[in-house]
Amino acid sequence: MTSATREKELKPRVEITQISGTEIEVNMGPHHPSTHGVIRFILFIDGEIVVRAVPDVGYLHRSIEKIAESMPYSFFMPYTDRVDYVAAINCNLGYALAIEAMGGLEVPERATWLRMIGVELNRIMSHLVGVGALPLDLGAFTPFVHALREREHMMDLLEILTGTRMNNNYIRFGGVCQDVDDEFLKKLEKYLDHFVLFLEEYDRLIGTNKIFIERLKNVGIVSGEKALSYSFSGPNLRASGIGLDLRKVDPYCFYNDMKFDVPVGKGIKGTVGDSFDRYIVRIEEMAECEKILRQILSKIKEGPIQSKVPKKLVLPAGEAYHHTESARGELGYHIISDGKSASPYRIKIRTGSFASMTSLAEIFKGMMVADVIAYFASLDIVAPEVDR
Amino acid sequence: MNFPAAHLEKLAKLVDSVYNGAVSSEIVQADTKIPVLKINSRDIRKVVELVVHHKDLGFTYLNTISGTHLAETREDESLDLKGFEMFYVFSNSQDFSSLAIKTTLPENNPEIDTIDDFSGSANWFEREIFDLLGVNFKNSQDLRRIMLPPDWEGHPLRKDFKEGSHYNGIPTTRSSELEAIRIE
Amino acid sequence: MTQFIYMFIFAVIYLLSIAVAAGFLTVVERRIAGRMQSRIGPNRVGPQGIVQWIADAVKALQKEDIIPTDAHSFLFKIAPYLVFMGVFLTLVPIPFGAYTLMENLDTGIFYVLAMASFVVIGVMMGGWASNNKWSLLGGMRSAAQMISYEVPAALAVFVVVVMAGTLNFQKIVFSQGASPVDWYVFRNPFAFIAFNIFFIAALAEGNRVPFDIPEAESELVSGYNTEYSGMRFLFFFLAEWGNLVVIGALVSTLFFGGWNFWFEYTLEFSVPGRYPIRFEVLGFLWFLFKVSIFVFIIIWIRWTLPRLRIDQLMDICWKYMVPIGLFASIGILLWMYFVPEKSLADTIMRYSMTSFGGLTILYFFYRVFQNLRVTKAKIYANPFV
Amino acid sequence: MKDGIFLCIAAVTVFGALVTAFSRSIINAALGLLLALVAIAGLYIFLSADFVAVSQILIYVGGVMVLLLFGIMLTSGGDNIFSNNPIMGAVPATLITTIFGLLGIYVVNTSGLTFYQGAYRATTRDIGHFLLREYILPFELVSVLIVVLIVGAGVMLRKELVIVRQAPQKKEGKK
Repeated sequence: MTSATREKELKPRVEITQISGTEIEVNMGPHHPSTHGVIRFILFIDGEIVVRAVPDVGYLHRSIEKIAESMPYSFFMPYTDRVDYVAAINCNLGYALAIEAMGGLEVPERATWLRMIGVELNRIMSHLVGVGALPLDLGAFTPFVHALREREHMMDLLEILTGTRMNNNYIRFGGVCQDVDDEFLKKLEKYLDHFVLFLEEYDRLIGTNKIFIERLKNVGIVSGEKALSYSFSGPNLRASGIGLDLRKVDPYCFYNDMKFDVPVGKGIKGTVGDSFDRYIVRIEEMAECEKILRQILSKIKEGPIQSKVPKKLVLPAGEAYHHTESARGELGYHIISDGKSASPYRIKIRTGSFASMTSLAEIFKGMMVADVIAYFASLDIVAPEVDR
Repeated sequence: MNFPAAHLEKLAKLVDSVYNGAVSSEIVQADTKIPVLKINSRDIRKVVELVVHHKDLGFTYLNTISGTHLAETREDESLDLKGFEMFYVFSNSQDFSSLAIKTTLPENNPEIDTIDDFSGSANWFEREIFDLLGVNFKNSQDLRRIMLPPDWEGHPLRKDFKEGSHYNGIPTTRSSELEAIRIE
Repeated sequence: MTQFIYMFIFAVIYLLSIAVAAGFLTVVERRIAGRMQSRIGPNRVGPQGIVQWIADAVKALQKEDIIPTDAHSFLFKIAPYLVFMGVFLTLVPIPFGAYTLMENLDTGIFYVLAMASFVVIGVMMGGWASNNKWSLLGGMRSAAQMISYEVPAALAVFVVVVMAGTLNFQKIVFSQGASPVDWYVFRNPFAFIAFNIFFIAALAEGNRVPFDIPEAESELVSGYNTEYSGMRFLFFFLAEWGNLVVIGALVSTLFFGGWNFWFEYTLEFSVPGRYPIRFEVLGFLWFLFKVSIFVFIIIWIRWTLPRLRIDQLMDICWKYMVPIGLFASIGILLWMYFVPEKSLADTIMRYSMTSFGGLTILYFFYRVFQNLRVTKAKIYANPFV
Repeated sequence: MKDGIFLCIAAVTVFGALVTAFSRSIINAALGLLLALVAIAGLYIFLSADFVAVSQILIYVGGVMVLLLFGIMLTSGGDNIFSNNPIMGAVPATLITTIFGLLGIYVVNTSGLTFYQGAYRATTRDIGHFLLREYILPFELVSVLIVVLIVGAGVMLRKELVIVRQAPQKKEGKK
């Protein structure tokens, strides 16, 4: 693309809005097909162009952080599933690691491997929903169903691993809730052989589609600087060209030993940090997850899955901020213990979706209504994670 | 990421040299794994400006802002006052090493300067704290409730929060009381 | 008077059969969509679910007819009928066989283009009268889109009209032959261009993917029919699927030889009795076959492609399709002038175009099967567990 | 039978025209106009002018009415715009109706035009013949006129754009 045409494409469309000068207020949400849950935008549009946008969240606020203060530490584990139900084990892991760090609990080696299997499988599932819902919001229904079909297979695998399909509640302090046999590992390997083919096919089906590319390239550009300023994390931050992955820069579990790349948005179709980059980063990240899973399969060994943990867990007084790489970015648990009671004094959950939401009001400005959908879908936001 | 010890010393020196002892700051390598910079609440903007804009530090990435209501005296002597504790987590955009800034606010009329001009996301984090804890951020560009409806009364994450029996005519409690589960 | 009654009865039969066809198409579309999405689709009502549409219709009839409080109730009520009328009036001059048509209108294709404007009016009214901003946006988008795409559609039709020398559908059909060599689409490159333009423009006028932005369900909730329920919604629905038949029939009539089968025709083909009934039946089935191929392609596109943005849609229309359409319409004039029919150049072009088209389709199937061979997912329950 | 249908269509035409003239709601007036235009197409068919009838629908319903409705529906609250003084328009309306009526009677009486009485006969071929052979010059002149119109509209729109851009932006209008 020549620089002149690129400049033309990148020019904001706001200028045109001054023709009529009248704007109408439309309510996108809380019940709208493309807000992925109960999120609401108040859009002030002039024709098709958004002049001003006010994101409104909180429709799914369950005050999980308040609930946590009234129950023992271990009782809160199922609630973490509900923070991000698409990548539940990721949320389990962040919470368990924070508590284990505070209480100095040991985790057996096999339990960590199993945790990593669960987390990476769940990350693939979550990204499948993300890249599946993106074409759905652009009007193509079929890719969504294909992505969900693969997710179903993985749910079957997770059912063997954890006993449930969603909201797994798999991880315990100092271990995991149940072990698996070698049969499962073989099935997982067999599935990964298939998944590589599927991923390649899916990307060929969607990522090379001219309309899909045109709808996403140069839409909702978030530069690296902007992304840092909006506290983007996870795939959204990496799509903006900043290769920060907490599994690399602040390794937990056995991610130190894993060999994997951190995919970064390169702007292959448009500008770095546009919506297409966010799509392609997720696709590449799924391939990386597959690599990690194979390495885990080659390294996992027999052993205990649960260490000794006191039934009534009272953590020493103090606080911890522990963050892990969830499917939607940095998942941080800020936990304060008063050292006396068996329940946390305060838990603050920092989620990737909430941080991604902070960019909406500014990025939406000057977009067309259809681009609003495309940008929002490319962020892959899960509403309960925003509201908690 | 564990904050390198060399960095820590440099940070302590910096804070001292820039503010010449005016800021009541101390650096604690707490059990949070990340260093905590304890400061006086009225210096928040100065310190944030330092850690964000100083060329040796460059903590431009705001991870989160957390807040806690400390209602009763606790065993740990560092947490012994009543009031609100603000907890800012910043990260370096290069190596993602983190730094926490901690400050305390009085229990009645908690107020602190906003830092929403340092980060695009700070406003939302502050709004959440304002909504759930009732901490007032001075000079904020847009301080509204975020999670709860605008006509909600009270701030639920305060320890002394009592839920009203009705909200807009809708009862907030069930008729048959569910027994609270406790492990003793 | 008796003639009037006959006309009335025939019109009712026609309307009903088209409504049945539209209803049946909803099931077909859902089954095809199901197959494309690795699921089953409706298969409970009747064998393989073929009468699902009756169940749907009965359900829709039982629904409450809700008119929003602040809606302009009169406009709100008549809008679906206008849309329905606009689609079904276009079927009047389209020949399904030598006799199987309502009226052999002399204005033919011109009439079809005119009747599409009722759809525009109806959609706009429905969108505006609902008193819903999403509906209004949908109605306006729809009007802008349909008006714009009428231009390339008319240009493409112009190419055919020039070649046939008439607007009359029967004469257009008759001037083509039964074999692909005689179809207009393979006569010369300009007609081939015109076919592509017409097909795309027809998709856009029918609000089908990738041009379904007036009812973009992920942006505008459901566009102009958001507030409709029950019977009135059904009318929009029927119009949409009736439009599938219209598009398929128009394309196959204008470019693919219509009902022309490999039989000898006399010049008085339109006079009843001169034409054996088996010819009529075969021609009708042949025409239905062509229509169903195009209907399938439209459904296939719908379940494959994402939709465009409104500015991209307008770009495609005004920056690409209209200039290309103008090029084709000027080109066809020159072609008609310099290459007389049945000359050597004309024959060579016909055969080479036909073989080109055939090879394209073969290559397409080759590609599809090659890709399928590599990555076809095994479809059986729980393959990995 | 035929007369009955003709009378129905004529009545609808008159009704639509009356609604257009006397309705106080602008949207109803537009609808009346739509009705009248469609009914006039019906009258053309009675005059055995099928091509003109179809053109009437294509141009007036598909083009003019759509633009009219566009204008009405996009301006805020199209339903609430009422003409405040119906008597204001009565004088010019009477004048115009009288003049055109007299003109019509005069033309019909003097030109020797008669209503076509015979069976329906297709007119498309004749129209094409006349337009492209005998009246080719006026036909081409009209196309030149249309090109001028299109270019002029483009030029005017450009000017409008520039002017409005410089003007201060108005605040949000009434909802």
